[in-house]
Amino acid sequence: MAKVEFLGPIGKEPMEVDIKNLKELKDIFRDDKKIQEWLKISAVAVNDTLVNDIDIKIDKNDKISILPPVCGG
Amino acid sequence: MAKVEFLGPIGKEPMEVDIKNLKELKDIFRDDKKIQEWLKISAVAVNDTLVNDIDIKIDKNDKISILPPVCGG
Amino acid sequence: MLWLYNGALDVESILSDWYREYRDKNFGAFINFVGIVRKEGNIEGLSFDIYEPLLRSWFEEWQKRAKSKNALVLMAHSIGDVPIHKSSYISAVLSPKRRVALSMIDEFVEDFKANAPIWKYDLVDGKRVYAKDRSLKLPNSGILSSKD
Amino acid sequence: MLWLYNGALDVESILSDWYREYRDKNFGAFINFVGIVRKEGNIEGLSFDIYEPLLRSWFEEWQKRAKSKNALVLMAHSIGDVPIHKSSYISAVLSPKRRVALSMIDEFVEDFKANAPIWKYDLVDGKRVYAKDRSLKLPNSGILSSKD
Repeated sequence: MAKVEFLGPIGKEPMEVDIKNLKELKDIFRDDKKIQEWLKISAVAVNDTLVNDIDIKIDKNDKISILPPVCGG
Repeated sequence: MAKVEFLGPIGKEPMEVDIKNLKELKDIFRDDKKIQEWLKISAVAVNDTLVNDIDIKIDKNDKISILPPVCGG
Repeated sequence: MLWLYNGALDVESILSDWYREYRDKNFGAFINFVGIVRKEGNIEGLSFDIYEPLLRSWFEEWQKRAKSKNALVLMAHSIGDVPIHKSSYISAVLSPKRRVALSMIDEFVEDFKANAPIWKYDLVDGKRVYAKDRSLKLPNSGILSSKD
Repeated sequence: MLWLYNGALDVESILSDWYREYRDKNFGAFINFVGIVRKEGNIEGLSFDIYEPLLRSWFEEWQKRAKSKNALVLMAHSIGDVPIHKSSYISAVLSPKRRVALSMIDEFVEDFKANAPIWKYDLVDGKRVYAKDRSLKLPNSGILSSKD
Protein backbone atom coordinates (compact mmCIF):
# COMPACT_ATOMS: atom_id res chain seq x y z
CA MET A 1 0.00 0.00 0.00
CA ALA A 2 1.24 3.50 -0.84
CA LYS A 3 1.25 6.00 1.99
CA VAL A 4 -0.34 9.44 1.80
CA GLU A 5 0.77 12.11 4.28
CA PHE A 6 -0.83 15.51 4.79
CA LEU A 7 1.74 18.13 5.70
CA GLY A 8 1.72 21.31 7.75
CA PRO A 9 -1.65 22.76 8.72
CA ILE A 10 -3.87 20.15 7.02
CA GLY A 11 -4.04 18.18 10.24
CA LYS A 12 -5.20 14.89 8.76
CA GLU A 13 -3.73 11.53 9.78
CA PRO A 14 -1.65 9.66 7.16
CA MET A 15 -3.52 7.00 5.22
CA GLU A 16 -2.64 3.95 3.14
CA VAL A 17 -4.07 3.55 -0.33
CA ASP A 18 -4.04 0.83 -2.97
CA ILE A 19 -3.63 2.79 -6.21
CA LYS A 20 -1.77 2.44 -9.51
CA ASN A 21 -1.44 6.17 -10.26
CA LEU A 22 -2.23 9.59 -8.81
CA LYS A 23 -5.45 9.82 -10.82
CA GLU A 24 -6.87 7.05 -8.67
CA LEU A 25 -5.96 9.05 -5.57
CA LYS A 26 -7.80 12.03 -7.02
CA ASP A 27 -10.87 9.79 -7.39
CA ILE A 28 -10.59 8.59 -3.77
CA PHE A 29 -10.71 12.23 -2.57
CA ARG A 30 -13.48 13.31 -4.96
CA ASP A 31 -16.26 13.49 -2.40
CA ASP A 32 -14.29 14.62 0.64
CA LYS A 33 -15.28 18.28 0.84
CA LYS A 34 -12.90 19.11 3.63
CA ILE A 35 -9.82 17.71 1.90
CA GLN A 36 -10.90 19.26 -1.42
CA GLU A 37 -10.44 22.71 0.14
CA TRP A 38 -6.80 21.81 0.78
CA LEU A 39 -6.21 19.93 -2.48
CA LYS A 40 -7.08 22.90 -4.64
CA ILE A 41 -4.22 24.89 -3.12
CA SER A 42 -1.78 22.04 -2.42
CA ALA A 43 1.16 20.63 -4.34
CA VAL A 44 1.96 16.93 -4.45
CA ALA A 45 5.27 15.14 -3.96
CA VAL A 46 5.99 11.48 -4.70
CA ASN A 47 8.93 10.14 -2.72
CA ASP A 48 9.93 13.70 -1.85
CA THR A 49 9.95 15.04 -5.38
CA LEU A 50 7.26 17.51 -6.46
CA VAL A 51 5.21 16.20 -9.40
CA ASN A 52 3.12 17.94 -12.06
CA ASP A 53 1.30 15.01 -13.68
CA ILE A 54 -1.48 12.91 -12.18
CA ASP A 55 -0.84 10.07 -14.63
CA ILE A 56 2.39 9.30 -12.78
CA LYS A 57 2.55 5.64 -11.69
CA ILE A 58 2.49 4.79 -8.00
CA ASP A 59 4.19 1.69 -6.57
CA LYS A 60 3.20 -0.02 -3.38
CA ASN A 61 6.02 1.45 -1.28
CA ASP A 62 5.70 5.00 -2.58
CA LYS A 63 5.18 7.96 -0.29
CA ILE A 64 2.80 10.65 -1.49
CA SER A 65 2.91 14.03 0.29
CA ILE A 66 0.29 16.77 0.13
CA LEU A 67 1.88 20.22 0.60
CA PRO A 68 -0.32 23.26 1.30
CA PRO A 69 0.94 26.86 0.69
CA VAL A 70 4.27 27.61 2.33
CA CYS A 71 5.78 30.54 4.19
CA GLY A 72 9.22 30.06 5.67
CA GLY A 73 11.40 32.52 7.53
CA MET B 1 45.07 81.84 2.74
CA ALA B 2 43.04 78.85 1.58
CA LYS B 3 44.45 75.43 2.38
CA VAL B 4 44.97 72.68 -0.21
CA GLU B 5 45.33 69.08 0.97
CA PHE B 6 46.32 66.09 -1.14
CA LEU B 7 44.58 62.93 0.00
CA GLY B 8 45.41 59.23 -0.01
CA PRO B 9 48.31 58.09 -2.17
CA ILE B 10 49.28 61.51 -3.61
CA GLY B 11 51.78 61.97 -0.81
CA LYS B 12 52.23 65.73 -1.17
CA GLU B 13 52.32 68.08 1.83
CA PRO B 14 49.39 70.49 2.28
CA MET B 15 49.93 73.99 0.94
CA GLU B 16 48.44 77.44 1.45
CA VAL B 17 47.32 79.47 -1.53
CA ASP B 18 46.03 82.99 -2.09
CA ILE B 19 43.29 82.51 -4.71
CA LYS B 20 39.83 83.88 -5.48
CA ASN B 21 38.52 80.80 -7.28
CA LEU B 22 39.50 77.25 -8.29
CA LYS B 23 40.54 78.42 -11.75
CA GLU B 24 43.45 80.24 -10.13
CA LEU B 25 44.45 77.01 -8.39
CA LYS B 26 44.42 75.26 -11.74
CA ASP B 27 46.81 77.94 -13.03
CA ILE B 28 49.14 77.45 -10.05
CA PHE B 29 49.42 73.74 -10.84
CA ARG B 30 49.77 74.20 -14.62
CA ASP B 31 53.49 73.49 -14.84
CA ASP B 32 53.79 70.86 -12.08
CA LYS B 33 54.06 67.67 -14.14
CA LYS B 34 53.96 65.37 -11.15
CA ILE B 35 50.76 66.80 -9.69
CA GLN B 36 49.16 66.96 -13.16
CA GLU B 37 49.28 63.15 -13.30
CA TRP B 38 47.13 63.09 -10.17
CA LEU B 39 44.89 66.03 -11.10
CA LYS B 40 43.67 64.40 -14.28
CA ILE B 41 42.20 61.50 -12.27
CA SER B 42 41.30 63.37 -9.06
CA ALA B 43 38.09 64.92 -7.81
CA VAL B 44 38.01 68.17 -5.84
CA ALA B 45 36.16 69.02 -2.64
CA VAL B 46 35.74 72.47 -1.14
CA ASN B 47 35.05 72.38 2.57
CA ASP B 48 34.29 68.66 2.32
CA THR B 49 31.77 68.93 -0.49
CA LEU B 50 32.67 67.60 -3.95
CA VAL B 51 32.49 70.32 -6.60
CA ASN B 52 32.05 70.22 -10.38
CA ASP B 53 32.84 73.82 -11.36
CA ILE B 54 36.21 75.54 -11.33
CA ASP B 55 34.61 78.99 -11.30
CA ILE B 56 33.53 78.39 -7.71
CA LYS B 57 34.70 81.19 -5.39
CA ILE B 58 37.28 80.44 -2.71
CA ASP B 59 37.43 82.35 0.57
CA LYS B 60 40.50 82.71 2.67
CA ASN B 61 39.54 80.07 5.23
CA ASP B 62 38.36 77.49 2.73
CA LYS B 63 39.76 73.98 2.62
CA ILE B 64 40.33 72.42 -0.79
CA SER B 65 40.86 68.65 -1.00
CA ILE B 66 42.26 66.70 -3.94
CA LEU B 67 40.83 63.15 -4.04
CA PRO B 68 42.42 60.49 -6.26
CA PRO B 69 40.51 57.31 -7.32
CA VAL B 70 38.97 55.39 -4.42
CA CYS B 71 38.57 51.75 -3.46
CA GLY B 72 37.04 51.03 -0.08
CA GLY B 73 36.23 47.69 1.49
CA MET C 1 25.17 23.22 5.39
CA LEU C 2 21.58 23.43 6.52
CA TRP C 3 20.85 23.44 10.23
CA LEU C 4 17.43 23.03 11.84
CA TYR C 5 16.88 24.02 15.48
CA ASN C 6 14.01 23.61 17.88
CA GLY C 7 12.84 27.10 18.88
CA ALA C 8 14.54 30.45 18.30
CA LEU C 9 17.97 30.70 16.67
CA ASP C 10 21.00 31.85 18.64
CA VAL C 11 22.00 34.50 16.09
CA GLU C 12 25.27 35.57 17.70
CA SER C 13 26.62 32.05 17.99
CA ILE C 14 25.47 30.95 14.52
CA LEU C 15 27.02 33.98 12.77
CA SER C 16 30.22 33.59 14.79
CA ASP C 17 30.45 29.88 13.99
CA TRP C 18 29.93 30.51 10.29
CA TYR C 19 32.50 33.30 10.21
CA ARG C 20 35.10 31.25 12.10
CA GLU C 21 34.52 28.26 9.83
CA TYR C 22 34.94 30.15 6.56
CA ARG C 23 37.08 33.26 7.17
CA ASP C 24 40.30 31.59 6.03
CA LYS C 25 38.83 29.88 2.94
CA ASN C 26 39.56 32.92 0.74
CA PHE C 27 35.98 34.08 0.30
CA GLY C 28 36.07 37.87 -0.01
CA ALA C 29 32.36 38.38 0.65
CA PHE C 30 30.21 36.89 3.41
CA ILE C 31 26.61 38.10 3.38
CA ASN C 32 24.04 37.13 6.00
CA PHE C 33 20.28 37.55 6.08
CA VAL C 34 18.78 37.37 9.58
CA GLY C 35 14.98 37.18 9.83
CA ILE C 36 13.58 38.47 13.11
CA VAL C 37 10.00 37.87 14.27
CA ARG C 38 8.17 41.20 14.29
CA LYS C 39 5.51 42.33 16.72
CA GLU C 40 2.38 42.72 14.62
CA GLY C 41 -1.16 42.84 15.93
CA ASN C 42 -1.69 40.57 18.91
CA ILE C 43 0.70 37.78 18.00
CA GLU C 44 3.01 36.38 20.67
CA GLY C 45 5.34 34.83 18.14
CA LEU C 46 5.44 32.49 15.17
CA SER C 47 5.61 28.74 14.91
CA PHE C 48 6.94 26.56 12.10
CA ASP C 49 6.51 23.08 10.66
CA ILE C 50 9.14 21.84 8.25
CA TYR C 51 9.08 18.94 5.83
CA GLU C 52 12.73 18.11 6.14
CA PRO C 53 13.35 15.67 3.23
CA LEU C 54 12.07 18.11 0.61
CA LEU C 55 13.75 21.08 2.33
CA ARG C 56 17.08 19.27 2.16
CA SER C 57 16.70 18.41 -1.52
CA TRP C 58 15.65 22.02 -2.30
CA PHE C 59 18.72 23.23 -0.39
CA GLU C 60 21.09 20.80 -2.11
CA GLU C 61 19.98 22.11 -5.51
CA TRP C 62 20.88 25.61 -4.31
CA GLN C 63 24.23 24.41 -3.04
CA LYS C 64 25.02 22.98 -6.49
CA ARG C 65 24.05 26.29 -8.08
CA ALA C 66 26.22 28.19 -5.59
CA LYS C 67 29.20 25.90 -6.12
CA SER C 68 28.97 26.37 -9.88
CA LYS C 69 29.79 30.03 -9.12
CA ASN C 70 32.50 29.15 -6.56
CA ALA C 71 30.11 30.27 -3.83
CA LEU C 72 28.54 28.57 -0.83
CA VAL C 73 25.09 28.89 0.76
CA LEU C 74 24.38 28.36 4.45
CA MET C 75 21.05 28.27 6.22
CA ALA C 76 19.56 27.81 9.67
CA HIS C 77 15.83 27.64 10.45
CA SER C 78 13.65 27.14 13.49
CA ILE C 79 11.16 24.33 14.07
CA GLY C 80 8.31 25.07 16.51
CA ASP C 81 7.71 28.27 18.44
CA VAL C 82 9.77 31.47 18.11
CA PRO C 83 8.80 34.47 20.25
CA ILE C 84 8.66 38.08 19.05
CA HIS C 85 12.05 39.75 18.49
CA LYS C 86 13.87 36.43 18.20
CA SER C 87 15.21 34.99 14.96
CA SER C 88 13.67 32.07 13.08
CA TYR C 89 15.76 32.18 9.91
CA ILE C 90 19.35 32.94 8.94
CA SER C 91 20.89 32.40 5.55
CA ALA C 92 24.26 33.34 4.12
CA VAL C 93 26.25 33.34 0.92
CA LEU C 94 30.04 33.27 0.73
CA SER C 95 31.75 34.05 -2.57
CA PRO C 96 35.22 35.08 -3.76
CA LYS C 97 33.99 38.50 -4.97
CA ARG C 98 31.07 40.62 -3.92
CA ARG C 99 28.78 40.57 -6.99
CA VAL C 100 27.93 36.86 -6.79
CA ALA C 101 27.14 37.04 -3.06
CA LEU C 102 25.07 40.23 -3.36
CA SER C 103 22.93 38.81 -6.16
CA MET C 104 22.68 35.30 -4.77
CA ILE C 105 21.52 36.23 -1.27
CA ASP C 106 18.56 38.04 -2.88
CA GLU C 107 17.68 35.15 -5.22
CA PHE C 108 18.17 32.60 -2.47
CA VAL C 109 15.93 34.36 0.06
CA GLU C 110 13.18 34.97 -2.52
CA ASP C 111 13.28 31.36 -3.72
CA PHE C 112 13.25 30.21 -0.11
CA LYS C 113 10.09 32.24 0.52
CA ALA C 114 8.39 30.79 -2.55
CA ASN C 115 9.53 27.17 -2.44
CA ALA C 116 10.88 25.97 0.89
CA PRO C 117 8.43 23.42 2.40
CA ILE C 118 7.86 25.28 5.64
CA TRP C 119 4.53 26.22 7.20
CA LYS C 120 4.09 29.27 9.36
CA TYR C 121 1.60 29.85 12.17
CA ASP C 122 0.85 32.93 14.23
CA LEU C 123 0.85 32.27 17.96
CA VAL C 124 -2.27 33.90 19.39
CA ASP C 125 -3.47 33.16 22.92
CA GLY C 126 -1.04 30.25 22.97
CA LYS C 127 -2.63 28.70 19.87
CA ARG C 128 -1.24 28.15 16.38
CA VAL C 129 -3.14 29.92 13.59
CA TYR C 130 -1.98 28.96 10.08
CA ALA C 131 -0.70 32.08 8.25
CA LYS C 132 -2.68 31.17 5.15
CA ASP C 133 -2.93 34.72 3.78
CA ARG C 134 0.86 35.15 3.77
CA SER C 135 1.54 31.69 2.34
CA LEU C 136 2.34 30.88 -1.27
CA LYS C 137 1.19 27.93 -3.34
CA LEU C 138 3.97 25.62 -4.49
CA PRO C 139 4.36 24.94 -8.25
CA ASN C 140 1.63 22.75 -9.79
CA SER C 141 -0.63 23.09 -6.79
CA GLY C 142 -4.17 21.82 -7.27
CA ILE C 143 -3.43 18.79 -9.47
CA LEU C 144 -5.32 16.45 -7.14
CA SER C 145 -8.31 18.77 -6.81
CA SER C 146 -11.62 17.77 -8.37
CA LYS C 147 -12.85 21.38 -8.56
CA ASP C 148 -11.87 22.30 -12.10
CA MET D 1 26.14 54.64 12.90
CA LEU D 2 29.51 54.57 11.20
CA TRP D 3 32.45 53.14 13.09
CA LEU D 4 36.10 53.41 12.09
CA TYR D 5 38.70 51.13 13.65
CA ASN D 6 42.48 50.99 13.49
CA GLY D 7 43.41 47.64 11.96
CA ALA D 8 41.23 44.58 11.30
CA LEU D 9 37.58 44.47 12.37
CA ASP D 10 36.41 42.13 15.12
CA VAL D 11 33.60 40.63 13.05
CA GLU D 12 32.03 38.50 15.76
CA SER D 13 31.78 41.30 18.26
CA ILE D 14 30.56 43.90 15.74
CA LEU D 15 27.80 41.65 14.38
CA SER D 16 26.79 40.65 17.90
CA ASP D 17 26.70 44.27 19.06
CA TRP D 18 24.57 45.30 16.09
CA TYR D 19 22.16 42.40 16.55
CA ARG D 20 21.77 43.04 20.29
CA GLU D 21 21.23 46.75 19.70
CA TYR D 22 18.48 46.36 17.08
CA ARG D 23 16.79 42.98 17.57
CA ASP D 24 13.93 44.41 19.64
CA LYS D 25 13.32 47.48 17.43
CA ASN D 26 10.86 45.54 15.25
CA PHE D 27 13.02 45.27 12.17
CA GLY D 28 12.13 41.98 10.47
CA ALA D 29 15.24 41.85 8.28
CA PHE D 30 18.87 42.37 9.27
CA ILE D 31 21.30 41.91 6.39
CA ASN D 32 25.01 42.31 6.79
CA PHE D 33 27.88 42.30 4.33
CA VAL D 34 31.31 41.26 5.63
CA GLY D 35 34.31 41.96 3.40
CA ILE D 36 37.29 39.69 4.06
CA VAL D 37 40.80 40.34 2.73
CA ARG D 38 41.64 37.62 0.18
CA LYS D 39 45.01 36.06 -0.44
CA GLU D 40 45.91 37.10 -3.98
CA GLY D 41 49.37 37.04 -5.50
CA ASN D 42 52.06 37.93 -3.00
CA ILE D 43 50.15 40.41 -0.87
CA GLU D 44 50.39 40.19 2.92
CA GLY D 45 47.28 42.24 3.43
CA LEU D 46 45.64 45.53 2.55
CA SER D 47 45.96 48.98 4.04
CA PHE D 48 43.49 51.87 4.01
CA ASP D 49 43.45 55.65 4.23
CA ILE D 50 40.13 57.34 4.92
CA TYR D 51 39.07 60.94 4.51
CA GLU D 52 36.70 60.96 7.42
CA PRO D 53 34.75 64.25 6.97
CA LEU D 54 33.60 63.34 3.46
CA LEU D 55 32.99 59.69 4.41
CA ARG D 56 30.70 60.85 7.21
CA SER D 57 28.72 63.18 4.96
CA TRP D 58 28.42 60.45 2.30
CA PHE D 59 27.18 58.07 5.02
CA GLU D 60 24.70 60.58 6.44
CA GLU D 61 23.11 60.97 3.01
CA TRP D 62 22.64 57.20 2.92
CA GLN D 63 21.18 57.21 6.40
CA LYS D 64 18.57 59.77 5.29
CA ARG D 65 17.72 57.64 2.28
CA ALA D 66 17.42 54.55 4.50
CA LYS D 67 15.25 56.33 7.05
CA SER D 68 12.89 57.50 4.29
CA LYS D 69 12.17 53.76 3.81
CA ASN D 70 11.97 53.06 7.55
CA ALA D 71 15.33 51.33 7.29
CA LEU D 72 18.72 51.86 8.91
CA VAL D 73 22.27 51.49 7.55
CA LEU D 74 25.28 50.55 9.68
CA MET D 75 28.91 50.46 8.68
CA ALA D 76 32.33 49.69 10.11
CA HIS D 77 35.65 50.13 8.27
CA SER D 78 39.32 49.68 9.00
CA ILE D 79 42.00 52.36 8.91
CA GLY D 80 45.59 51.17 8.32
CA ASP D 81 46.76 47.60 7.86
CA VAL D 82 44.50 44.54 7.66
CA PRO D 83 46.12 41.12 7.17
CA ILE D 84 44.87 38.41 4.82
CA HIS D 85 41.71 36.57 6.00
CA LYS D 86 40.71 39.37 8.35
CA SER D 87 37.84 41.77 7.73
CA SER D 88 38.25 45.41 6.72
CA TYR D 89 34.61 46.29 6.01
CA ILE D 90 31.19 45.43 7.40
CA SER D 91 27.93 47.05 6.46
CA ALA D 92 24.34 46.24 7.32
CA VAL D 93 20.78 47.24 6.57
CA LEU D 94 17.85 46.77 8.93
CA SER D 95 14.31 47.15 7.60
CA PRO D 96 10.81 46.15 8.67
CA LYS D 97 10.37 43.79 5.69
CA ARG D 98 12.90 41.93 3.59
CA ARG D 99 12.60 43.62 0.17
CA VAL D 100 13.97 47.00 1.27
CA ALA D 101 16.93 45.43 3.06
CA LEU D 102 17.77 43.03 0.21
CA SER D 103 17.78 45.80 -2.38
CA MET D 104 19.45 48.42 -0.20
CA ILE D 105 22.43 46.32 0.90
CA ASP D 106 23.28 45.84 -2.78
CA GLU D 107 22.89 49.53 -3.67
CA PHE D 108 24.72 50.62 -0.53
CA VAL D 109 27.74 48.36 -1.10
CA GLU D 110 28.02 49.33 -4.78
CA ASP D 111 27.74 53.04 -4.00
CA PHE D 112 30.30 52.60 -1.22
CA LYS D 113 32.73 51.02 -3.71
CA ALA D 114 32.24 53.88 -6.19
CA ASN D 115 32.03 56.88 -3.89
CA ALA D 116 33.39 56.37 -0.38
CA PRO D 117 36.60 58.45 0.05
CA ILE D 118 38.84 55.52 0.97
CA TRP D 119 42.18 54.60 -0.56
CA LYS D 120 43.41 51.03 -0.72
CA TYR D 121 46.98 49.78 -0.77
CA ASP D 122 48.37 46.28 -1.19
CA LEU D 123 50.90 45.34 1.47
CA VAL D 124 53.88 43.79 -0.32
CA ASP D 125 57.20 43.20 1.49
CA GLY D 126 55.88 45.39 4.28
CA LYS D 127 55.31 48.33 1.92
CA ARG D 128 52.09 50.03 0.80
CA VAL D 129 51.42 49.92 -2.94
CA TYR D 130 48.44 52.03 -4.06
CA ALA D 131 45.80 49.78 -5.68
CA LYS D 132 45.40 52.18 -8.58
CA ASP D 133 44.12 49.60 -11.08
CA ARG D 134 41.23 48.61 -8.80
CA SER D 135 40.35 52.20 -7.85
CA LEU D 136 37.54 54.27 -9.31
CA LYS D 137 37.54 57.96 -10.16
CA LEU D 138 35.10 60.06 -8.16
CA PRO D 139 32.49 62.15 -10.02
CA ASN D 140 33.87 65.19 -11.88
CA SER D 141 37.45 64.03 -11.57
CA GLY D 142 39.96 65.98 -13.61
CA ILE D 143 38.47 69.48 -13.29
CA LEU D 144 41.77 70.92 -12.04
CA SER D 145 43.85 69.20 -14.72
CA SER D 146 45.48 71.31 -17.43
CA LYS D 147 45.73 68.39 -19.86
CA ASP D 148 42.54 68.90 -21.89
